[in-house]
Amino acid sequence: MELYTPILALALLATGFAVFSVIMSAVVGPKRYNRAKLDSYECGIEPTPQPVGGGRFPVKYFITAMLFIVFDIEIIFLYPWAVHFDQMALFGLVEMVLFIATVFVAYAYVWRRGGLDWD
Amino acid sequence: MTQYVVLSAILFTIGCVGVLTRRNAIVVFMCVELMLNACNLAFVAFARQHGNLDGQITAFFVMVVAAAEVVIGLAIIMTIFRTRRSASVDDASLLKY
Amino acid sequence: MTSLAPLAADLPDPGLAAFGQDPWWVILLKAVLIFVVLVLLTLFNIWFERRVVARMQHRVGPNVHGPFGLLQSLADGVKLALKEDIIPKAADKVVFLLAPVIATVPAFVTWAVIPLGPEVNFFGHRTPLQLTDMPVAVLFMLAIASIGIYGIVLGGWSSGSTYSLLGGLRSSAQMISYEVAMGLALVAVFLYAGSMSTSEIVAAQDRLWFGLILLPSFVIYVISMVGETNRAPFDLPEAEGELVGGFHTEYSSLKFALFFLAEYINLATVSAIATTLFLGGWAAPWGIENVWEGANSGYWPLLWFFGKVFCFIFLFVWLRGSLPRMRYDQFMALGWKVLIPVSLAWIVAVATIRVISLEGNINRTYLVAAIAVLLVLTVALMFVGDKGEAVDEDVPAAGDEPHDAFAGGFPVPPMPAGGAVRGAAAPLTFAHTPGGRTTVTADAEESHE
Amino acid sequence: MLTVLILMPLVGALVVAVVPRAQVRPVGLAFALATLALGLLIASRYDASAGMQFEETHTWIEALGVHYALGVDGLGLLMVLLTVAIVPPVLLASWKESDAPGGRGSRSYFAWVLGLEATSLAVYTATDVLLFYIVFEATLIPAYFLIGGFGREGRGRAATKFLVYQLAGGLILLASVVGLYVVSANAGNPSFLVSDLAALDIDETTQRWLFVGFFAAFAIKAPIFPVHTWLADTSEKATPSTSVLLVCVLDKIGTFGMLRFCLGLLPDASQWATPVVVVLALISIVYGAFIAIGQDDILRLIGLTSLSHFGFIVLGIFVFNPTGGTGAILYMVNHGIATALMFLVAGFLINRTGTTSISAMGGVEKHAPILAGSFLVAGLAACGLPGLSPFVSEMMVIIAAFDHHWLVGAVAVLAIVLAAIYALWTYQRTMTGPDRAGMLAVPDLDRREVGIVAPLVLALVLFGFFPMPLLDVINPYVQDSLASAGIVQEGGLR
Amino acid sequence: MTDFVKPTIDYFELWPLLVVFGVACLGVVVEAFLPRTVRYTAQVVLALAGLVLALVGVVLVAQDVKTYEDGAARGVLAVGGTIAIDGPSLFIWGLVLALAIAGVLLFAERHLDGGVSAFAGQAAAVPGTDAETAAIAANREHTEVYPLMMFAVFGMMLFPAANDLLTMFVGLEVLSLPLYLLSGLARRRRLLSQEAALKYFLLGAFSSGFFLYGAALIYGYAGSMDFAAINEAVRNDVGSSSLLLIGTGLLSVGLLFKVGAVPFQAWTPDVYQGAPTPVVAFMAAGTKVAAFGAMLRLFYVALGADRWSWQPMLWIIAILSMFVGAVLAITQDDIKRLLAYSSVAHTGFILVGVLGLQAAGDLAADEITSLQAVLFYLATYAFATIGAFAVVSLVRDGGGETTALERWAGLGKESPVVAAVFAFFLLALAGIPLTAGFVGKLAVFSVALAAGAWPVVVAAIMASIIAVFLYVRVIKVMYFDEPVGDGPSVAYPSVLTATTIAVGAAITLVLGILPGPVLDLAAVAGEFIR
Repeated sequence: MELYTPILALALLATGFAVFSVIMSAVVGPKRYNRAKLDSYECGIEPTPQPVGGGRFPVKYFITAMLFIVFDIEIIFLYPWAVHFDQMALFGLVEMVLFIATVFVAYAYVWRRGGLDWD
Repeated sequence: MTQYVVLSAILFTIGCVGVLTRRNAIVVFMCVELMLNACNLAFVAFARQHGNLDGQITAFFVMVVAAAEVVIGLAIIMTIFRTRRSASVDDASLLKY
Repeated sequence: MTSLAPLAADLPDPGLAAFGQDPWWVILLKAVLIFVVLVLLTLFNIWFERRVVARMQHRVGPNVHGPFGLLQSLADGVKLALKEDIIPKAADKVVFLLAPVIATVPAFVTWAVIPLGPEVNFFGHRTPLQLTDMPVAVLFMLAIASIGIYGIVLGGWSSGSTYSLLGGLRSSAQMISYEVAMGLALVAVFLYAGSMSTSEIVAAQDRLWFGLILLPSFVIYVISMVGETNRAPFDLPEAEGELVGGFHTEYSSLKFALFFLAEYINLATVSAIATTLFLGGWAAPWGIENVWEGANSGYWPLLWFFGKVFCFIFLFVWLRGSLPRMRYDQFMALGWKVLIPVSLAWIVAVATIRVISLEGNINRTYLVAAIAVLLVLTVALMFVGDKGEAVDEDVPAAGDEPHDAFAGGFPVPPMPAGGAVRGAAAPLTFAHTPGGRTTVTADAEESHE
Repeated sequence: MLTVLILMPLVGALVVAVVPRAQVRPVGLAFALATLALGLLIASRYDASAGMQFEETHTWIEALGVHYALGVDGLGLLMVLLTVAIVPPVLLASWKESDAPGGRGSRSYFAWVLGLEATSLAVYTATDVLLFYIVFEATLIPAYFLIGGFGREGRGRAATKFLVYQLAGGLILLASVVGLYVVSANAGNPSFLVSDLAALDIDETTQRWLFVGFFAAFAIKAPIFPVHTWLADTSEKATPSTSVLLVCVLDKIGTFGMLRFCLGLLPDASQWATPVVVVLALISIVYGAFIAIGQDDILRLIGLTSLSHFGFIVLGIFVFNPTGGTGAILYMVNHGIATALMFLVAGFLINRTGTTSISAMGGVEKHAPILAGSFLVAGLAACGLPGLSPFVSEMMVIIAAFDHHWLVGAVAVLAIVLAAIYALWTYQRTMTGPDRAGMLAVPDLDRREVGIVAPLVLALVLFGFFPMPLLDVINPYVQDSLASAGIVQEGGLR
Repeated sequence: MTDFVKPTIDYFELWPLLVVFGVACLGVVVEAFLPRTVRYTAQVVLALAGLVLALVGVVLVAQDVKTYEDGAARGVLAVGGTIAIDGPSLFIWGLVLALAIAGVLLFAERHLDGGVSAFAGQAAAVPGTDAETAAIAANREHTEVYPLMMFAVFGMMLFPAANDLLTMFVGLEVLSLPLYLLSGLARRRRLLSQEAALKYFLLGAFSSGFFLYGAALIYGYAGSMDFAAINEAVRNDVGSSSLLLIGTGLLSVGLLFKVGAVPFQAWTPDVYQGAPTPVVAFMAAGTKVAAFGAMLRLFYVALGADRWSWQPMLWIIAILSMFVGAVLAITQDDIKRLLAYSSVAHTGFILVGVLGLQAAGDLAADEITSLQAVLFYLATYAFATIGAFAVVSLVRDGGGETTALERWAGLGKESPVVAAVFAFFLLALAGIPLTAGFVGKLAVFSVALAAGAWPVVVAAIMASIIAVFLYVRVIKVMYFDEPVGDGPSVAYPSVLTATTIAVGAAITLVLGILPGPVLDLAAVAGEFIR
């Protein structure tokens, strides 16, 4: 646990600073009310009314997020494997090649089906 | 260690209650993920208690599974959402519940 | 199960004996120092960037405030603090306020595990020049860095503005895409270092820098670190022509400054990680140690460390000064279609080499099998690459849809004749401008359905 | 031998299903007659004093100790004979398409009847409990299609009711069968063979539970009050020929099972349950006769009289003396013949009048004396007139009932009075009196119909005066079974 | 730092598993690289070849397995003890593979809908939009269903063979996830199908959360995920028994959900009704087999010593499942929902068999064991179910497949053969003698009675009686009710569906008349490796 307390210290410091800044900007800055100023920016035209969060957005982002998750998971397994690779040697290599090949199959599928194309 | 287990139990219960009471499919789904993460916490805590690493390894696998679930779950929810423009579980009620 | 157990890092790691021994005041002092250094570094970096870019563009750059205009950044900061703090009425207030904090804190925290130097005498206390270290330090860095992405997404989401939302989404998509490549690039390092602790990785490079023996990894890392930090030529989320200011369009005053700060700290962070993992960290470049015994002791390593970091920062500035911005699809294609497969293949290659060097007399059948699989993989890779374009052949046959699985998911602008152009293949086609491609906006979709 | 006996009608059913339409009926009848011949052959070779005969045993499912085991003893033989004898008249009676209103033609009817014959024969000859159970259930499938496919409006519902009752009974039976198996397994020799099971020493509680299961199942089958309700509906909606098969062949499985399994395997529990069973039997006797009197539907009426008769049979079985046992078995045969006659004649009557309502009939006697005469014979047989065969068996049961307890006997006698009322009153209402509207042109029985009725009437009279051949077969069986049940006795009625 | 011990993998014994997985991956590659026109053929051939190869592998492995150490079981512990390849595993593998072959045949059926399969042309296209019209016009179809199914098969094989909780969990998910997707891919009535997928997914994920937490608690109790170690811990009564108890309960929730036992049956009717019929056919049969395999292993191997605490729970659940399933089935007017509730009831019956666990010493020499009975029941149930659903896919009216019960009236006249076959399957499900269902019921009742669970058996008998009514009702509708409107029509299937139905019926019949060989096989399969 001792290894982690310093991180807590730094995190507290940073949080304090950030929160302080956010509050300061509200306190220090001038306040001149202007209705147009509070509208969201749309190059000067009347902004289209939208729900918070902007409503819906392209499916593409979901797909990217999902692909990311899949590969991130792969990385989860690669790290411990890499760290202890020297002990496993050949066995580790063979097994991991099988693993990577499996992931690669999915990857090839996604690629070919246009999952990696952004348009 | 007990605190961790208790915490995981609380998280698990929150997730569980969330699944049962919420009506938005995505929220329900997030509650399920919360349950899985509560499990992870329990696994890691028990791993520490027993001094072996089985629990930690399990946590890895659980993450994988959770990720796969996310991918499939979001795909299903999105399809429904696009068809019906709503993610409420109640709206999806062609089938008798 | 039990036999798999050694796969995970064993606790506690004997290599980390030096850590976790500090009294509270040392910890506090080190933390404050890191904090201060980072803030100063940011101020310096902003100035540095402006000056260097100015030179490249045959301008002078800031030169009024302080010597060489060094205080320009500070002045900017103070000015920002005095600006009006605007919260758009369409915003989700709580998240809107929280987002800059979420973006900033991880940026600082990452530095906790970066080794700045060896053990030194720190006000009479013997301690490493590093806040802390742990067996999974690199993983920790990656994890914390990912939290920063939340800040950006939430900032964009909560602003209630189309530009912000799309900017936020874009930057998060970009960051996570390149995070994969980055993560894969690191695997080779762990393979050689046998540890994920930063200090041990530095120690493992005492003979040879990983940047040299693992050159492909290094290159991939450098490319993806640029993408990860949203910097030119990958600064698409802030592409003024398309998205105004990206996710922070609606932010003003110090909240904007916090995002700015986070971005520049991240710049320094990825440089520091690159230094640590590939360029021997705080160790002096080889040759110097032979000439000068004390180069790697005391506070001198700070010099080498920051020297290397500044090399990277210069690289960043250089890139910004010389390269045009990439188109979004090209950029994503680079990440997903080039960096990732190359990293995977490289990992397998490194592992194979490692096995061969470990087991001098290796069982031949296994080796042959492994190489065969490897070959198949490579061939498959080339096959995929070749056929990437071939998907287009499907298009006319498939009817009026550009490609099968995903395109039907949402309305897209009409395609130019001859089908979609994909991949990095045709950069000079101006048939459709980058601006035209990004009209896939929320309201556009709404009107289509 | 027995396998051939079972296969004969089964093959017949299959053949009937494929031969050209014109040949369906002759071929079906030929198979039925061949089966009859085979049955008579077996009877002629049967040695009345030798217990189980014509045995065949093959291992079937080794893991469960199930055997394909057949054999006949006195009881089985009589039932086999009854079955093979009744099927040809039934087929003859269904010769015309119009005999099966709403049906899909002779082909399926003949096929199902032969199928039912085959499975019933298997039931009467099975000596493995599980095999018994399987064919017991198998009889339901042809029966279901016979009821549901042919007959009057509402037959589908009746068929479903029938099937559900029967399957419910079957499943209860299954529980007991499995229970027996488990007992045998606990004793170290998991088996379903009756001979193995009879040798078991089952403790009292288990015996009682198993008995309850067996008895409930067979009571539904027989049927006995209060699980008789399917019988009235079924006999009302089905064609008379189907009802003959149901009541005269199929339902005998219930009483057959009581004899073979309740008494044969669980004698102690049977004695333990006697009071309850006797009361139920008496209720059935009186209640069946009583509500029969009030019926307007002639088929329903006949169905309900059977309830009364089954009460007699069960009473005979459970009073535990040789006279009662013999009487009960004899009753099974006689009731089969008499009721078959009654149903068939009623069927002919319905065909002619186009109604089943008693109140819509009348004055048939004048136009169709043979029909009326045979109906009278059947009716008198039902109320036990001396000289007709049911009299013998009914007397034996009543004597045994008086032996058991005077009150039981008295109630049984009461039933005879009631039977006389319903038989004669029905006759009076349908056959005598003035013509009803539309009753003018009732033609008499034609030659085919006389050919069906005559043997049955003959059998009634013959066995009424000369029951010895039957008793010769029955007595050794009753002696054996009561002896093995450990009931002290003083010699049977000879 | 502990030394790394290389685990034994036993590739030969894993062969069937690897083949299925390899074929699934190959299927994905086919999807990626072959042109659209040949994908269908390639996928079907590949899947069938892979399954047959795996089945051959199972047979070869089965002939080769040796006695494990000196116990009663035969087999090996592969992959460092995480996968137990013993007799029951092999039996279930064979069964699952046979079902999968039937499943592929049903999936591949294109004859019924006029040249297209039962799956959506493009699942991503919103129903009623141009995208969908275009997809229909282009005759698209998702050939991904085959790899998905193969992954599900892989999960179904891994699940019952898992010898530790983690592997079991992974198997559970690998089996479930593709099925969630497959459920949402119906070509017709997409909304219903998608909704089914959503419900299945949400509830499935929910229950797997329970399973996992249960696994965590058991791990906390025993300090190991390994079944043998858990058994050891239970035997020696280490740790807090409340952890064990709650853990067992939560694990059961997960498993009982998968088999669709009351009170976790809510998903069954919805999913069965909404999902494409071929998927339902495969899933209803396969999932149940796999999940019961896993349940048996978990309860017998890991928690066998603690059976006094889980048996009462299973008693209640078995009784509830049988009754709720049977009673609710009666109230249904949709044939698929009806079959769904009937499957709930069957879950109860199989649980009756699971309850028949006895210590080895209590059994007579050649008495049937609980394991044997359950395995046999699973085989009979699986083939009857897959056949019944295959028949359901044949019956049509103007709007495609019709599942409303009243629309089935008059089927006996329209197509006597189809009606007869369906009636036969129903009778098998009802457990009428001379069908496989009867022998199955007989077997499970025998073992439960032998183990002294007579109240459950009595309840089971009562539930069977209710269930009989239910099946007879359908038969009555088919044969004796007057058709509504034009009445149903029967689409003539290609050889694929016809084969499945014929094989299903044949197996149901043969197992009803001559169950000996399969019962013996289940007996030879012997015991779990403990």
